[in-house]
Amino acid sequence: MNWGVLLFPGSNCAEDCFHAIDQVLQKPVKYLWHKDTDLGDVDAIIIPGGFSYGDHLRPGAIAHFSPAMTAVKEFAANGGLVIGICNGFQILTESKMLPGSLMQNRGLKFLCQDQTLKVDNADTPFTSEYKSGDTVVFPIAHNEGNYYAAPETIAEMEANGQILFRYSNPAGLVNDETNPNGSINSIAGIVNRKGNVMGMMPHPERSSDITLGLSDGKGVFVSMLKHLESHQSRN
Amino acid sequence: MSKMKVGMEEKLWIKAGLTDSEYELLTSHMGREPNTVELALYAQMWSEHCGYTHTRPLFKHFLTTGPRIVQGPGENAGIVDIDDDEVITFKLESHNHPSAIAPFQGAATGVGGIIRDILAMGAYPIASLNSLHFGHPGNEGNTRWLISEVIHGIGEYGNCVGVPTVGGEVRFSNAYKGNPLVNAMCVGFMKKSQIKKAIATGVGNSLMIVGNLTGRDGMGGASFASKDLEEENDADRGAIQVGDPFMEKLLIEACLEVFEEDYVVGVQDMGAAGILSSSVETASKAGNGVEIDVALVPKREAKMRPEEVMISESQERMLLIVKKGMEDKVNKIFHKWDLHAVVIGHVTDDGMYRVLEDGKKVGEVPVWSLMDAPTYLLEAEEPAHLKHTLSFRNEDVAVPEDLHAVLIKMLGAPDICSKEWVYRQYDFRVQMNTVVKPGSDAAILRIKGRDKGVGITMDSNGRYCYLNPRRGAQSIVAESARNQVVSGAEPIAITDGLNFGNPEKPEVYYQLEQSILGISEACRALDTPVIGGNASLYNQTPEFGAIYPTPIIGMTGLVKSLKHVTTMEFKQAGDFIVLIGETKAELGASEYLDWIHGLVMGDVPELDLKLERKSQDYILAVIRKGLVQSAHDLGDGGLAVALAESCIAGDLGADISLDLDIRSDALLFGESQTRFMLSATGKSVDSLIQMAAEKGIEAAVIGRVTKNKQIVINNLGSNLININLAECATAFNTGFDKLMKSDR
Amino acid sequence: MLKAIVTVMLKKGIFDPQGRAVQNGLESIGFDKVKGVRIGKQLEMDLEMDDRATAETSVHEMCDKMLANPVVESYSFEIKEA
Amino acid sequence: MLKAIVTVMLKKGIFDPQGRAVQNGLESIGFDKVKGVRIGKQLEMDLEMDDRATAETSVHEMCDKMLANPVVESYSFEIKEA
Ligand SMILES: Nc1ncnc2c1ncn2[C@@H]1O[C@H](COP(=O)(O)OP(=O)(O)O)[C@@H](O)[C@H]1O
Ligand SMILES: [Mg+2]
Repeated sequence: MNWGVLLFPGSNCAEDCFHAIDQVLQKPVKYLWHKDTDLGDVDAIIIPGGFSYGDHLRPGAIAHFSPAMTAVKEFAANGGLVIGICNGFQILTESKMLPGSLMQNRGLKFLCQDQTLKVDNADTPFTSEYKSGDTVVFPIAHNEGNYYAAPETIAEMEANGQILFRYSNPAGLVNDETNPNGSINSIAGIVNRKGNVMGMMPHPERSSDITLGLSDGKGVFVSMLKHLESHQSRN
Repeated sequence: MSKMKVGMEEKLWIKAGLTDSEYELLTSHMGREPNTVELALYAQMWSEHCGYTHTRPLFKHFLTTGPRIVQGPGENAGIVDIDDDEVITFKLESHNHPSAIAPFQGAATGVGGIIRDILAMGAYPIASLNSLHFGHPGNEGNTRWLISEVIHGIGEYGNCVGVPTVGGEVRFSNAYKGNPLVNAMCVGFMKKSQIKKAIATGVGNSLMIVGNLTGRDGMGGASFASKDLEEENDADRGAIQVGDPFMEKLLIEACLEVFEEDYVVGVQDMGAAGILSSSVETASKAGNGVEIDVALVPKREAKMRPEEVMISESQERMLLIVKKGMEDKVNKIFHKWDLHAVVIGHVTDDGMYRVLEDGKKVGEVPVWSLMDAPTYLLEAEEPAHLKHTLSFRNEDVAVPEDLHAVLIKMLGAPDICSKEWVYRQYDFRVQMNTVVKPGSDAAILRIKGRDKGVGITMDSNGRYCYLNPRRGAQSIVAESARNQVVSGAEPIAITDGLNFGNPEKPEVYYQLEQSILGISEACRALDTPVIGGNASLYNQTPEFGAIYPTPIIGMTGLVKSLKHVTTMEFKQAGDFIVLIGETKAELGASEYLDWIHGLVMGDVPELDLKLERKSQDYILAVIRKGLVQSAHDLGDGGLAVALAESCIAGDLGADISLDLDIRSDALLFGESQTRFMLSATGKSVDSLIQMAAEKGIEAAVIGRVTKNKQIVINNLGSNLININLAECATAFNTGFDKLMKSDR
Repeated sequence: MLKAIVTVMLKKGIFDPQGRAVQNGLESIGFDKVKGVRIGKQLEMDLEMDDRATAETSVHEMCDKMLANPVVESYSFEIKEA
Repeated sequence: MLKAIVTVMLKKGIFDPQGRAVQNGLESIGFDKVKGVRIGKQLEMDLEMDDRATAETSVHEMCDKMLANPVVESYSFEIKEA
């Protein structure tokens, strides 16, 4: 089970994602370079957070043209698991691998805090370790996390169970007050129609190493791992 | 430009910021009159900012060595040993003047600049902190704008470059109204074998410039920072530097990749006076000369004059001294990161600093002479205000009727209230090492792969130093160390930021000298040598006068096992609350006098450095023994505020009974030094008290943690405080918000 | 040499919190006749091209590909002599 | 009702890292004739005013007081019929 963490100029959570796989999950992981056209032998790809290309213009706007992203699209088209975290999510929406867009937080400020999320759909390769309705704590740290998509798109995603996480309070309540950034329907994480490309603003990797006091996020990577393992054993 | 013509008749060196006697000295060094380029070199290198002309003679007081000190002052940053052949390096730097003029960019470039100092040591930057001082915003949109821009600038730079901003302080006083203080600190980590030096050895080796293009930004910033902040002047405005954290991130990655190979003999960041000071310093250390051709420097603007290229303060640039023949290899690595690495000159054996333009010599002076800035021992005179302020007696103010209201007001005071408004804008978790996040006494970072960590703090107290510079400065060092020990860290060393007014005024020089003496004394007592620092003088405006004397202490400590990490919040109902140290009737210099009575008066509380050391050793010992559930030092706002903070953070109440014959405001809010508040389970509390007795330290069980959310304080059988936790929490948590909201 | 001035704005109907904040700020200092503030980006660029038609096609393409995100933004531009 | 369109740009000579990053980005996808990219803000606002001269004075004042930071930015604007 090989994991790849895609490195762009300005990615600054690549090492954190690497750490989550290498040290916490203890699985083989390597870096993928944005200029590469061939990603080699990987089973899952993490597009990490950070400020690719300085977040200039719009977060993800420049990064998604990288040669490696063409390869990532191909990998996803063949059913590979891709997760974009924070800036990675922004890159995935910019590259149209996920619907919608991430706008500036409605409070107009960068927001770093430990955030409670409610798991909305636990029946996906990214969330199977949770139960729907669970609340988990993942840190958020972003300036552009305000998810927007056209109403038709949102309706469709809701109907398809494509919303995986919503911002909530510790009791699992989801409303405007528990919404830190103004995202439509408090959306914190989504998956594509096919179910193999996921994007989320909160950082599961930062919530994986218990030394730092948080570990709910490990479930995302374990879910992916189990999916890959069962997938492999079926083949 | 008509000014320039007049200037031709005037003395050019005066315009450049040099005195007549300095000019005389430099002509004697050179054996002739300098040309414009040469004059510019001296003007920059002999400014306070680069040459430490007023502060250098005072540095001799500092203790700079110790068993853990690998590198003291003299390099880009000091280095301390944290065992296992691992070291951390840290330094702080001020960016006051730039931040006053363009707060967002000024603060941002301050963060970027200090990160490059750390990078130049060969280290990976693992944490940033900042110490901010502002005037009270009151109803003023301007100050609010300034505050929010500075914080935004710090956040944006740190967040983008991927270095967590894990701590610092924000303090308010109208002494900073015209002249805010923005000091940034950075900490780096590396293996001992990775240490780099700022040295230009090896005749024939190449000087390579890496990173950003050179433009006219920050023209003359070094001498600019050494001037009073007078009414805005358009020439100074041209001095705004713009930060590019994205470039800095690439620079970090590329430099560290280059450092892994054996290509580089020396590294220096480009800060004040850019190419000039970085190359002079490296050459001087090696006893060599250098030759630089300004035509080779990649520029953003056409037609820059040679001296402009030499002193430009364009950000995100570094100077590498590269072994002859390795230039292409270095460039290849930079190229991978879409950066350039360009040879702009080389190391020579003649000890001269030679500037060429397209191969033609445009300036040449001895390297040593540029480094030999004259120093000044100035006249010191005790500030006149001390007579008045020291005359304060506790009886001058009445004990307030409503102590409940006072506590609420104290918890919402700008200096005391929660700074979450600020650090919510900082990514304090990136890099995944943050064990204790902002909001506690010290930030704690783990060292990956090891059971150990480092504690980092930044502290100051301008009011204390204004009222008693020597003891005030001692107290700040002591407080920093208290913040370390209560967090489970053993204090190792400090870096100091000397923010003062114009030292040519005898009263300011007195404050400077006394503060340095105070720092030195406390550092010796606590075994925390000074391994680096920064001076920012001339912090005054015609309208508001000089700032409070504000030495800022950045301290690091070693957490020997992560099991020792301790935080301030109460952990469980039923635990015993123990007060360590003696509470005296001391109101002088307190936050309480200032915020409640509007008085900046009195003397700084007594401080016995021997007792301080003993008490801190005790705290660390009981924490390491696992006897302690929570630990907090008593600082601004004294006992009542510290208690409330531990309750709010733990969402638990407390029931306290004291028997001290002290007026109740001094009891609750006085700032007697060397005090700590611990909580411990019933199993440990006896050992805690017994160990204190053995060491001769005052310790008393003063109450219990309770689950009913009420803070109760009784003294001598009568009730002083009985207050709902939620009310305290609201005051504490909304204080900053209120400050930042206009009353309109 | 031509010059392109590109304006990228949030689409009508999408809430612009920054515009709102600026409007409130203006109002708080007495400019209460200002309404509906919206904030976007303006990009100025030099084009090493001489033919306007080519320049227009090229700028259109840049906007579609990179400068604007059609999910939330609309753009317009102007080509001038440099 | 009038409409003001205000453009705020970094002053000439002040480094614009964003502009440079976008220029590099454009170049990397083949737009190599684009140079000197600079990025600023555009503000659109409705003015409940009818007199152009008053509007102009008012917008000038807004820019000086809030919309632009004269240390690093310059501004220009246009008043139109809404
Ligand atoms: N207040 C101070 N106390 C101790 N050392 C200082 C102080 N100020 C400056 N230094 C030391 O002097 C040297 C030069 O300082 P500075 O010019 O600020 O360095 P840089 O050029 O890297 O910014 C550094 O080693 C610094 O640590
Ligand atoms: Mg340095």
